[in-house]
Amino acid sequence: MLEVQVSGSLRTAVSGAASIKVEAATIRELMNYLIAHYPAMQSRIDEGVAVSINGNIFRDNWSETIPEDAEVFLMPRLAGG
Amino acid sequence: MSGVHVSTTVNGDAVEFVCPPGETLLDVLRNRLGLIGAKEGCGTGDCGACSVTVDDQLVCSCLVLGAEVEGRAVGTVEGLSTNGELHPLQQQFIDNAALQCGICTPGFLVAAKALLDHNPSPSEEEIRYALAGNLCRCTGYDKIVRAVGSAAKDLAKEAKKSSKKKAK
Amino acid sequence: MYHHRAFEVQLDEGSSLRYEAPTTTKEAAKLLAKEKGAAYLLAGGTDLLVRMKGDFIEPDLVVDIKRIASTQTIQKTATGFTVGASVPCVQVGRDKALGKAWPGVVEAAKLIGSDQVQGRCTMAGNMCNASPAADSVPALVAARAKAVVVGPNGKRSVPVEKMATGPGATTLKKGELVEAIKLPKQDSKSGDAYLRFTPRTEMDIAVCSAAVNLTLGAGGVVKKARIALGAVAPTVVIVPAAAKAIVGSKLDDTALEKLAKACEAACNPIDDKRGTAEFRTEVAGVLARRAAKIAYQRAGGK
Amino acid sequence: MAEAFDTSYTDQEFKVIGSRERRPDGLDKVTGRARYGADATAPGQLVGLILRSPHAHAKIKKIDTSKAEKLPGVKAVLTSADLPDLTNGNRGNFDILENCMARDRALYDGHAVAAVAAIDMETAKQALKLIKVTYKKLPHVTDVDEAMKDGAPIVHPHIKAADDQSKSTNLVNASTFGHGDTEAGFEQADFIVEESFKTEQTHQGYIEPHACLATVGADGQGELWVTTQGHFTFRSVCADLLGMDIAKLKVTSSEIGGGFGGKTHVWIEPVALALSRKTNLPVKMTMTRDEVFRATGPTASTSMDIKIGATKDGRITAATAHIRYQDGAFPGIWGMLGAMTAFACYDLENVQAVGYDVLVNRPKVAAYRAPSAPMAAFGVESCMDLMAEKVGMTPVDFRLKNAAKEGTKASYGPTYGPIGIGATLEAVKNHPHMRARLGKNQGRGMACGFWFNFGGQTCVDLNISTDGTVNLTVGTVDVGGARASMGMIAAEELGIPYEDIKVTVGDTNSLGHNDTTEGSRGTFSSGMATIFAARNAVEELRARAAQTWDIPLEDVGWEDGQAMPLGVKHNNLHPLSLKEIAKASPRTGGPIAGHNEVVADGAGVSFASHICDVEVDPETGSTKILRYTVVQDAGKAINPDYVEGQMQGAAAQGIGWALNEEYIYGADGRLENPGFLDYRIPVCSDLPMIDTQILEIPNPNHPYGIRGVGETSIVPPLAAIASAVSNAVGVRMTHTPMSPPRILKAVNEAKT
Repeated sequence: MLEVQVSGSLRTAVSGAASIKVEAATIRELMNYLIAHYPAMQSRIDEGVAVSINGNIFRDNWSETIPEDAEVFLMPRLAGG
Repeated sequence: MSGVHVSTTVNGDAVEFVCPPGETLLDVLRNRLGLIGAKEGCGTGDCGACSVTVDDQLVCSCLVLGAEVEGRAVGTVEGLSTNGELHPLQQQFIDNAALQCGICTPGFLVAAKALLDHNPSPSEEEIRYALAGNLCRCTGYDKIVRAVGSAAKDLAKEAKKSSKKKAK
Repeated sequence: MYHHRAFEVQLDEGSSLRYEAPTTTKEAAKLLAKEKGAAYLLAGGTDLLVRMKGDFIEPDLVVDIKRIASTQTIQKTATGFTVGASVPCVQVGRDKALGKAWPGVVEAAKLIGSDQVQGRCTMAGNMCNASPAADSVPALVAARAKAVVVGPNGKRSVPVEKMATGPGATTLKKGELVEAIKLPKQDSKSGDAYLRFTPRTEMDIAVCSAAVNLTLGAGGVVKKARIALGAVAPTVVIVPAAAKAIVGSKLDDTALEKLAKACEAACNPIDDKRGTAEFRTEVAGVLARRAAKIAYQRAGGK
Repeated sequence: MAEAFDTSYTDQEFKVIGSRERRPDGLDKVTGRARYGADATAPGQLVGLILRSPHAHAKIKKIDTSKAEKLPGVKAVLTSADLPDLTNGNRGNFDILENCMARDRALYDGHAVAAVAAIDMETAKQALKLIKVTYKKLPHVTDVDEAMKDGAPIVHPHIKAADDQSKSTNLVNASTFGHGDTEAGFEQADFIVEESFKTEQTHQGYIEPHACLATVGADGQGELWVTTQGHFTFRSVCADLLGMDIAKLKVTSSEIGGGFGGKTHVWIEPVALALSRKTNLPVKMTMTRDEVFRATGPTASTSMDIKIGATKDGRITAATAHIRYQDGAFPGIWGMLGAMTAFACYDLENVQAVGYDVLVNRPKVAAYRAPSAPMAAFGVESCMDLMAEKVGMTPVDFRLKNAAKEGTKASYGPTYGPIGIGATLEAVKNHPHMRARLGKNQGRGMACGFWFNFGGQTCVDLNISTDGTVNLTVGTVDVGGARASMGMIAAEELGIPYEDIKVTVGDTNSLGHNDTTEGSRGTFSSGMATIFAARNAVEELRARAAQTWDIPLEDVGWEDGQAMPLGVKHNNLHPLSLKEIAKASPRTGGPIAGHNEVVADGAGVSFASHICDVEVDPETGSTKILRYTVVQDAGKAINPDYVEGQMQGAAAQGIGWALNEEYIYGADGRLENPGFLDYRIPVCSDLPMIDTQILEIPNPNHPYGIRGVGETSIVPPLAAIASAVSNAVGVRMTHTPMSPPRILKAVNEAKT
């Protein structure tokens, strides 16, 4: 089981939890798991989310694999100037 | 109503055009003569992107009516380089990375040339005040001021050379 | 598919605007007098074109006075200087004799806008635009300058302080135009100075300003003074009390303090996007004090 | 596929990278040939203009366009009725649609309510005057704190309070980041600093107004020439809003006259396309400066409360921030970004930052260079100085003691890899600027800044001509000299001269999707894709050499732009140059190309520290910047000239923000200074030279170690200047801009 930290406004979509346990080996599996277990995540994922794996932020590459003991953060997608 | 018929010169070439009495020189240059070097950044004389010269006097072409230039001599950035050779200001702007987005660059070049025509060796402060009518949002002006300073030196060297030639 | 050159030469059928460039003031006055619609004078155009661009005004007639010979020159006369109404401020700034006699007036003229604007803007236009923040006006008023007004019934002379009646409004009657501004001969042992406050070093409108013109008597004592403030009231403010405060003094700190207080008392400014009334009042006093010192030095005071 | 390449940093020797090559767009830009948004024209083009609301908030009861439609020369009049809602539930897209053209209500002064297309400018202007809009004025709110109060006018009734679905609210979001126990942390503190701050709204202030030329044919296929930071994003957004097929809308990005985030959003483009679709004629739209200020871009104004606790020896025990961002009339993520960045420079055990997004009757807030970070840093860095004073340390030493480092758990969650904050602080500490003497009424300040870098979808094409010159087509808009950097990277990889490479920003028909140039991603992402595309081409070049020599591929190496036969058994063979291989290519298998699509993830983070000296006139409150120094980590500076340019330009924007730039709204809710005369961006004579020092702490997730450099240096200036001014006048400034009236008022209040 992965421990996924949920950041900021996304927590409302996982009934307020700061972190959740997830069964996933890639970002894609993580997303599928979230949609399956937290329907409210669907729209948030459509709006855009980013995943930080051991400090590296991934916005789009859902094929990225997630190591077993990785530090994983789920955060809203960022915008910049 | 009828348009105003205007005969003038632009960068030394005789030009004739007809424009509405209320049309600015900037719109005439861009929309009637196809000279797009002068840019409209504000239309109120506050940014200098439309800088040109009229009878060697630096002006904002957005604050001049096309009708006013009858019989005058208009100079634009397109007239800065002569037969394919860049003006030292143009070369130094490239060499000093004095431009980023470049929208303000034509205005700066025209204004800087007007400065150097009157003051061949300006101090940094003189350059900064002379160019205060030209807004740049990309560079922080640092490299622009350096480029103008270097161009002044280049022009001085050229002047020396040509005066030596004359002496011989 | 994108062409470098725009080829369409469509004319604005809608607009009824006409452009005239007469060569005498008489003609100009006639054009203005007989115009039924909205007629505007064009000298430098640095205010007029901005107002046209913003659709604040829709002129039916624009009369360009730059082709009128009598408006084009700066003349040194026995009684002082005559600055033509279409003389751009850049030319005022380069006139050595004028700069020597009236350095305050000249530096005020040079402060209007950027080099680009300097190439176009005129002192007469600055005066007739009647903005409370006009840079050249306080200096002209302190210098006791007069405007030469030409109209259908001939010429008249108007003290500069009598020209504006409020923001954007002047005493010019229909058919009248300003041909030139006359500056008197500066007295000996005299000096003038103008200072304005702007948030930026350039490209700004005066938040408030002060002009001082003074004459020294024996021993560097101020004999005569005239002080005018800008942007602190609907029109330029002459402050006799401030003059009184320094006349008879060698501009010691108490005199200067009195002058500053008198100026603050004379202010009647507004809060707006350019500054608060409070700020304008306080800084007007500061500028008057600083301008007085400069004028004093120029007059030969130590 | 991207996976085929290893993106991790290798400490390779460079021949081209790091030199100061000239930008390829320079010549066009100094001769006036460069073509920007407003520099394109098409045969028979119409002029499009937009009618904008004069009210801050009003119900649109009726729009009568009949008179305008009858005016000779008017070809189309458009209202929201011509832009039906095709967003099927995508609220973000609907907000964009409503911002482009008001529907039942005008939400801010300058909100578009109708548009016309006519044969020329004069006719179009007249037509606007003939459109009669019947408004019913509604109460408005423009201040962020006012908007949060009970009973404040509501901008969007459909947005309900998180805790009470029956109650409408302007508070659209509260984002919390942090870790540890701040309450406990504050209890361990010997000193507490608690202060509130305000920042006014500023605009990106690009000199080029938004402009575009739209053409839609009767077949529904379209073209859009536009000044944008992201033509692929503009394409998909416009296609979505207008119900067009993405592939049938060709978007070409013109030269861009400055964007700074403001050109990552669509404004007039969908309207221009809709007008063109109505007329099947080209429609050109160019915003006036007044429109740019009233209806595009600005960044958020903010109001915030910062609290920091520290021990006597200068260790921070806890820190909290509550920052309220004014998003304008539509929800954004600005509060979230502020909360994420506020404390990112520091290594904190107990930290909590909350960012609030608040709606008001002002234009929709857009990204502006490191969006949200400068305001947060203004508050936090000012408090860092206040605390340094309390604990008796210099501002630099106090920051160094608490600086984040590799392995620090960032205040926004993740654990940092190698980062540059400590190095920039050391550089500042040792900089001669810090030892220069100060005179009367002068003060010095320093501050730090953090910003993310993004990666994202990227795609480049590299084609080798038969003479050995190379076309490199990239899809990220060049906003700061990227074409030079991309050419240098391709030259480095292929081993040929920079001059032999022609770099083009391709239109949307010529490449796969590229994300917008935002988040300092251009050089990082396209740089990565260019490296891989070039290496991809080198593979092919080696294969052609192998074929020519008739030896196995693994016996062919690549060095200095030549295929080298490897091993003694081939020492009879002479190296083949890229030029030779290219010349022979028609007979060795045809054109030689390299290609790469990548999701350039794993972008680093970026830090900067600034030093500023000012002199304040105590009688007028006027501030002069005497000296300014920028130290920033660039990861790897591909072209130092353009990296310095980014650092200097960002600092200058920060200086304007700190001293004079602000949106001024009247009681009527209308913007009072929509022009460059009264919206005061710094002019040349306002600034000194801006010294720069580039540090290079490689990003481990990029082959060259590149980090984004574009944005970070706009973050420290507000705080650096605030501290400098405060040190000069002896009063802590807590409200930007620190305009002369604000400074004089503070000084006078301190006297009494």
